[in-house]
Amino acid sequence: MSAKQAIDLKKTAIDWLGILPFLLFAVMFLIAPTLYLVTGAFLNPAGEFTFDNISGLFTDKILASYWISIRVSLASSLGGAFIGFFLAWAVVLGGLPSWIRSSLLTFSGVASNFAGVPLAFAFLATLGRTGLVTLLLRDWFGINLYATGFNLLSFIGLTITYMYFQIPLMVLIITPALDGLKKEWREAAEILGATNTQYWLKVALPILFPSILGTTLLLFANSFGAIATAYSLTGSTFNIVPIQLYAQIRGDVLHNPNLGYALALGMIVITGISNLIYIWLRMRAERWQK
Amino acid sequence: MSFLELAGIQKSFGPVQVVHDFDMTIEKGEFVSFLGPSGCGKTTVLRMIAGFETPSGGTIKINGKNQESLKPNQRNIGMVFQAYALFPNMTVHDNVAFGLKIAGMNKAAVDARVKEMLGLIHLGHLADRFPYQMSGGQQQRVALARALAPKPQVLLLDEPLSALDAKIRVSLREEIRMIQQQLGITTVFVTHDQEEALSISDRIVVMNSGRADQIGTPFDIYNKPATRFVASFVGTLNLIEATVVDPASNRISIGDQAITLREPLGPVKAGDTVSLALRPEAGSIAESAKGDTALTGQVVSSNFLGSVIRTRMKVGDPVISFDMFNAPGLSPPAVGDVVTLRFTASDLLIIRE
Amino acid sequence: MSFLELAGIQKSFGPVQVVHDFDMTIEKGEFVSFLGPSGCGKTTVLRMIAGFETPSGGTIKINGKNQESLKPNQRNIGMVFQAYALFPNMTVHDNVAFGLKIAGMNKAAVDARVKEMLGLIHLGHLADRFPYQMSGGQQQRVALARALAPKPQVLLLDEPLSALDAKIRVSLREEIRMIQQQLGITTVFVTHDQEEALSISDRIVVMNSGRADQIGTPFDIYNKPATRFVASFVGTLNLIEATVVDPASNRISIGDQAITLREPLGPVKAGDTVSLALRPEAGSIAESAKGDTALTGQVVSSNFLGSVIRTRMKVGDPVISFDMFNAPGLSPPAVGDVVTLRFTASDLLIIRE
Amino acid sequence: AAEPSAELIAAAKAEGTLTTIALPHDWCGYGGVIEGFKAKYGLTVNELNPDAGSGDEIEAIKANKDNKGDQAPDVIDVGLSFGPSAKAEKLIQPYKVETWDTIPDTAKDAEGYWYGDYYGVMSFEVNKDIVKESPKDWADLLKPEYANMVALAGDPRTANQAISGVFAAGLSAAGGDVAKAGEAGLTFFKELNAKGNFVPVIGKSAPLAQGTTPIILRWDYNALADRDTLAGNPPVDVVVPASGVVAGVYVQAISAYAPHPNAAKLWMEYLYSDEGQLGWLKGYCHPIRFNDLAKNGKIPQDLLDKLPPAASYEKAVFPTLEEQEAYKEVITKGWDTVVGANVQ
Amino acid sequence: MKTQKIGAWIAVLFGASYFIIPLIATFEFSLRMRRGEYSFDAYRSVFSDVQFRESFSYSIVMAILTIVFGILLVVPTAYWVRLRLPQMRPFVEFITLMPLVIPAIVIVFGYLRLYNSSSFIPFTGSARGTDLLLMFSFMTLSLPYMYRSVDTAMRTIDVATLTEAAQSLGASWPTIMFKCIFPNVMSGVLSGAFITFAIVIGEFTMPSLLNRPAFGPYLQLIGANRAYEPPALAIIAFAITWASMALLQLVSRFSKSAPSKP
Ligand SMILES: Nc1ncnc2c1ncn2[C@@H]1O[C@H](COP(=O)(O)OP(=O)(O)OP(=O)(O)O)[C@@H](O)[C@H]1O
Ligand SMILES: Nc1ncnc2c1ncn2[C@@H]1O[C@H](COP(=O)(O)OP(=O)(O)OP(=O)(O)O)[C@@H](O)[C@H]1O
Ligand SMILES: NCCCCNCCCN
Ligand SMILES: [Mg+2]
Ligand SMILES: [Mg+2]
Repeated sequence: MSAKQAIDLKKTAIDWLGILPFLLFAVMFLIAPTLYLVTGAFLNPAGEFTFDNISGLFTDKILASYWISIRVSLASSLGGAFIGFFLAWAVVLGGLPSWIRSSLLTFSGVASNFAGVPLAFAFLATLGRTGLVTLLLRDWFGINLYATGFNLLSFIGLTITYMYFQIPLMVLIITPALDGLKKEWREAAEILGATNTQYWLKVALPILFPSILGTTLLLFANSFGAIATAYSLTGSTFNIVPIQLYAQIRGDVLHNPNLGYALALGMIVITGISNLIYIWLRMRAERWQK
Repeated sequence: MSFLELAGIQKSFGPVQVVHDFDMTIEKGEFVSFLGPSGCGKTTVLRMIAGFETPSGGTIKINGKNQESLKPNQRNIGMVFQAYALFPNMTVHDNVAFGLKIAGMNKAAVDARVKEMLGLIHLGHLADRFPYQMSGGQQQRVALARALAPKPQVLLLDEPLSALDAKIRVSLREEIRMIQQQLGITTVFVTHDQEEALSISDRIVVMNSGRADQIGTPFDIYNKPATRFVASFVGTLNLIEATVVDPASNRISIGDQAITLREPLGPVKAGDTVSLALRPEAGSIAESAKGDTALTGQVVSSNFLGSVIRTRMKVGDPVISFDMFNAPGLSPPAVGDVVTLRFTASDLLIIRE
Repeated sequence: MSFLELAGIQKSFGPVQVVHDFDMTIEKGEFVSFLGPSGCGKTTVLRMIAGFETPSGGTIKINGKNQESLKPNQRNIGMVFQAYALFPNMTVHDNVAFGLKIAGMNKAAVDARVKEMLGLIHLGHLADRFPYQMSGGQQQRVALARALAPKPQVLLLDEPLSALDAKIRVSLREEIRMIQQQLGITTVFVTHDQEEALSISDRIVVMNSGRADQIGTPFDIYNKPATRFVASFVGTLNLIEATVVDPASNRISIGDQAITLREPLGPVKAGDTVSLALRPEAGSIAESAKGDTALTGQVVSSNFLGSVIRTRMKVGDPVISFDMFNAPGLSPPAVGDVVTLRFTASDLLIIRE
Repeated sequence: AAEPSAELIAAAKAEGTLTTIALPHDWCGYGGVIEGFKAKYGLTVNELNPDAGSGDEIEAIKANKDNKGDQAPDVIDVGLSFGPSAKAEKLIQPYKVETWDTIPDTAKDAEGYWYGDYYGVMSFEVNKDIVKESPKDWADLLKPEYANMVALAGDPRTANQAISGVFAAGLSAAGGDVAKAGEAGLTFFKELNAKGNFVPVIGKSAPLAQGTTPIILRWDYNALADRDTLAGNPPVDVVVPASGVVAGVYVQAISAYAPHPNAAKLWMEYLYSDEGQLGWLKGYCHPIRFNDLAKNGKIPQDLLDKLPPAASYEKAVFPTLEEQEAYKEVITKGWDTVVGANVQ
Repeated sequence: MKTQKIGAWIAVLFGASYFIIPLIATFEFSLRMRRGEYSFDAYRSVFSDVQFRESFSYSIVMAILTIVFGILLVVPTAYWVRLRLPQMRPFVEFITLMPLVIPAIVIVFGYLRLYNSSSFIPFTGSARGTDLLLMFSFMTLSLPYMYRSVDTAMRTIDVATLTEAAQSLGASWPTIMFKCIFPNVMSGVLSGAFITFAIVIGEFTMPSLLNRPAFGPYLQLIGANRAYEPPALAIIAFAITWASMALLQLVSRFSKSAPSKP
């Protein structure tokens, strides 16, 4: 090995040394602890190897709960992404006073992690059957919200509630991307005859697509793993995976932690797949980037 | 009636007025440059023509039609930006096709026109590249093709060359001028590079703090600057303070050397100071000072610029630069040499203000 | 022993070799420019000197000391980048003080030196500004002061002017040269602007595809280009294909007009083609073609560039450009005119390759 | 009753700390019980997650097998069925308290691995501001006047308390036939849900007061404690239904990996002493030695007066472990198709 | 232009009502502790609870520590990945996504098995050690947000050139990191810090299973057993978190090191 090669090698080693702390951290506090889960998914309560837990996932009930989870996560991530995008658009490009932007951003920091019991209660107190808005609608406008088929304790209700933290998360993450849209792109499109809509459809949205996609994935994972809110809100009825999982790990009744681990493994796999889809979509969408 | 008319244009941003009473008419097919230092309002005027800014006063007419109520996307104007502003998500082809598709042209016609445009800028072979895969000069040519594709009435270019390398700047500006003449398109070109403006324009507007100081052909702007600002901004200039010796005979002295001017000095008396301008390229070195239009001085520095050698000599207090063409056989004046610069009396302009 | 020695420098990125066998020595206090087109390896060589890239072969010595084992922060080299690279979070003062504080200088000494440096670049009054509050030219001057403050052994500048406006570019390059001479600091300057390189360098290295095509003074580079590449890259050049008429008497013909060259033609025979180079500024227009070193042709275009008027005339097939100084009284040749260009026979260089 | 041995006390004091888990202070008077234990023996009590469920308690033992830190529980208090399963998994260790003999045989592991600690009956906790006429029996809950009102205290797929609620409703509907009660419970809730009376929110204090869940099916001791806490805002009625009275038994055990085994044993001694038993009773729980204490006249009259009428308890059904397994199976498997399925 | 502004206002007003009305409803209920009239009794009750004060200050201290160490971990990593290992970005991004989907309870059980009192690294052997472990767990939970916001901020500066400029002036790695990179990604660091702060204040599972007296478990406990205090607590936590962020932003605005760009 020549001296030059040695220098190159040393350089490579130093390159890797730079993210060693991170890798070490990830292994110690994220990956290694999770390995228990992965192995646990293949063990029975007596500690023997088995595929029972994995095959246990493929029962109607559990498949149904994955399906509901995916739907809720999709709905709340798409809804959150959509509305969050509009809000971010409003404060970045809408020509509003700058204090609105900074208030919204700090607010989003708090609200993006407002979850669990307090959030569930807030929505019960707002849109529940005796909630503030429900009663106001009834007393002031004579509208019986629940007669319209609305129910907070339902798919739509849960989605609305989840969006309370999904929207702010979208706002926080997509704002910098919107900041990155160049004024010249809009003007170039406009002077070429494009209307506002054409500009957004043909230029701005395609450019933002990778960021929007990435954030939506984050939102998806965010609600896919969320439990506390759903549990507090519709604990006894809503069959999402994290609730199933907690039931197996924590429940007074069901209690089969190994099946719980298999459920968690399934969640990681689904997130992994959605990540792969994301990477694939992003590669397609980013052909025009370095 | 001119093709593009700007009459009494005003523009204020909040309390600050950045364009004052700007009048100008541009004929069909003319190439006009706005030349001026940074912040003088060039971009602002251009953007008002494009419709991105609303004038605070005055009217803009294209082909006789008042543009006031028209949005940018209704004006049929082509525009090229300093930072190219190509759509990064589209190939070269799609960028050029953008305006055509918007106009509802059918696919075959679009493809034909794009091909024609890319031929015009010699980039037919790169139609499938994305902007990031091309050099700045190439990107700017695509931006030009994109602006020209929908056959706009007017082409606006806002410092299209200033992000480019020296060599590419020169070749691209020639290309732009050629294409403009070929298509006969009315063009407004913004720059702060005087050589650029001089070399490609039919007429130049020299702007200073939101006002048009002078409007004229490159030759007039260079040789008959209307104001001190124009004189000093356009080209390199010796500004020399001279002392009036005899107003009647137009005689002045520069560092004790007396010279008789062609132009009358105006209402001055002996001993007054007048400002004179002399272009470095105006004179040439002579063996001796024959006649009165010559100055003798000592060489302070001599700078090889390639085709030109710029020498600075001290004539009393004033330091005067002059240029001579480089020639392989020629040895440039050395520092300390005493040389005589001869020129025509009419080369010395009196700057009045 | 030279101050900065590059011997047999090689650099490959993966399989691609971008610098080949680069040799050069730079004396203490010398100002050397690397001139060449984009991608030719100028930055790469500079970065190897600075220690940001490791050469794949060859040695770099500064003041006799091999730099191989030294990291960038141990080399005591000053560097100025194209994009200024000021620390956005620090004021002008703090930017300039950065290297001094790192060197462990005490506060009083730091302040004194920063003051001195800001004086040098005439920005003493802006010490408390942040970079974003200043123009590009000002920022680049701060970057220069920052690089110079720790008294580096060598100053490296990578296209420090290319992001700036035409006018500022010229004034700042003169300032850089003045400061460099004042401090006597050994300097390597990268540019692709030939006028820039010619005007401020002691010596120029013209690079082409990772190789040094020619190393020499600006005068030599311009007037005695070693290769066709150097000749065409540096300055504007007419490249003319001529037909050998009589090798013995060095007689050739350009578009049917015969000319006798000074230089021997070498091993050619009548009817062969030779390439000749002629600078546009070499000739001048004459009333008639006296003697044999003149060419007559028809004017194709005439372009006013300010101080210079560039005319292109057709001499048979070849088109030849020539420059004349502008003068207010002078009317440039009109298209269609027939003119005669006279020059010295030695102005015509034979390009051999 | 007999006192713990001096050696045990000394050994426990040497350990200094007892780690408990899942003991909410207003659950069965645990707040007072813990205070009493601390006062009597001077040990520190380290309370882990008071809000945990039985499964959490078991998992906490497993997760902390090698951990002697503050995270490892010494003792657990879990639903009846967890006793035998924890024993099978070797997560608990045997110990017989001094009062062992006075604990009914039906409520203890013969080897002393676990033994029942207290019980209560399933009741209706009613917000009187919203519900003018309290329901008296399970069948009443189906009346239209209780639309959007009835909630369980947990998820019947996971929470013992909630599953007992379903079972109790079924027991009433099945006329007391334990074997059919599971199915009947599901049917009952299907109807409750179809009528729009069922609110699928976990019932607890805040939604009760706020009005989302004005009727909660809970252990009577929880309902009573909550009534006291709310102190009339809103007024709360606790009703033991006329039929389908189901008792739920929790069991106490010592972790096999207890970092403080002696403190744990001392804790057991305290709980099963007269003082400890009365502590639970103060929290409206019937301690497992209730009959023994009553027989010996050890229960102060004012405590007895606060309890729901003894008559309600006479009808109480104590499902056996086997019965529990059976109805749990039916209810947990069937719940989604009965109620969960239409909430989507 | 005009319609756009109207649209923006509509979006913001809609967003504001969606976000604020549930808080108002919560607030309204928290005022009903005294029968028949509105009062701040619930707040009085909360503030007079020692456990509230203790758990809240514990969580605030933990939040600050988590932010500091999180920054120390994430900023250099994001920097290095951009500078030297761009090909590693998808990998690092995936890792930072994991905490969103791996249930906290799974992670914390893993901790208890790996770092228990009889393991090689007995974090749980002492209270301080457990605090440390808890802090690492918070860092894990905030990783997805912290990494993204810092990485986004880094995109806006020319990391490579600034680094080389500093190096040529003799700067060592720590100097480059702390003097030249950090101050220039402050905006991203701040928004990451905000989210981290909110996460730490609200997190229940980790501190509960590691048995540390944090605010999350306290909130959960009160929520289970009280009617009026939980909404009061929610409002208080929301307000304090928001106020802390505003404070943080104010502090950073007035510190000379991070000028706001025009
Ligand atoms: N939107 C705006 N709001 C406020 N002031 C503005 C705005 N746009 C431009 N200005 C100011 O108007 C003046 C003219 O700006 P303009 O961009 O037209 O100058 P310019 O001649 O194009 O300069 P440059 O050569 O730097 O591009 C400047 O002082 C600028 O600061
Ligand atoms: N890190 C790298 N990896 C691979 N190739 C590189 C790298 N850096 C430079 N190159 C290649 O090496 C060649 C020389 O690059 P260099 O930057 O030295 O050119 P340059 O002369 O400075 O050009 P310019 O005038 O555009 O700055 C180019 O072809 C470039 O693409
Ligand atoms: N140890 C008491 C029984 C465990 C059940 N706790 C339920 C808490 C309510 N979430
Ligand atoms: Mg401009
Ligand atoms: Mg370069």
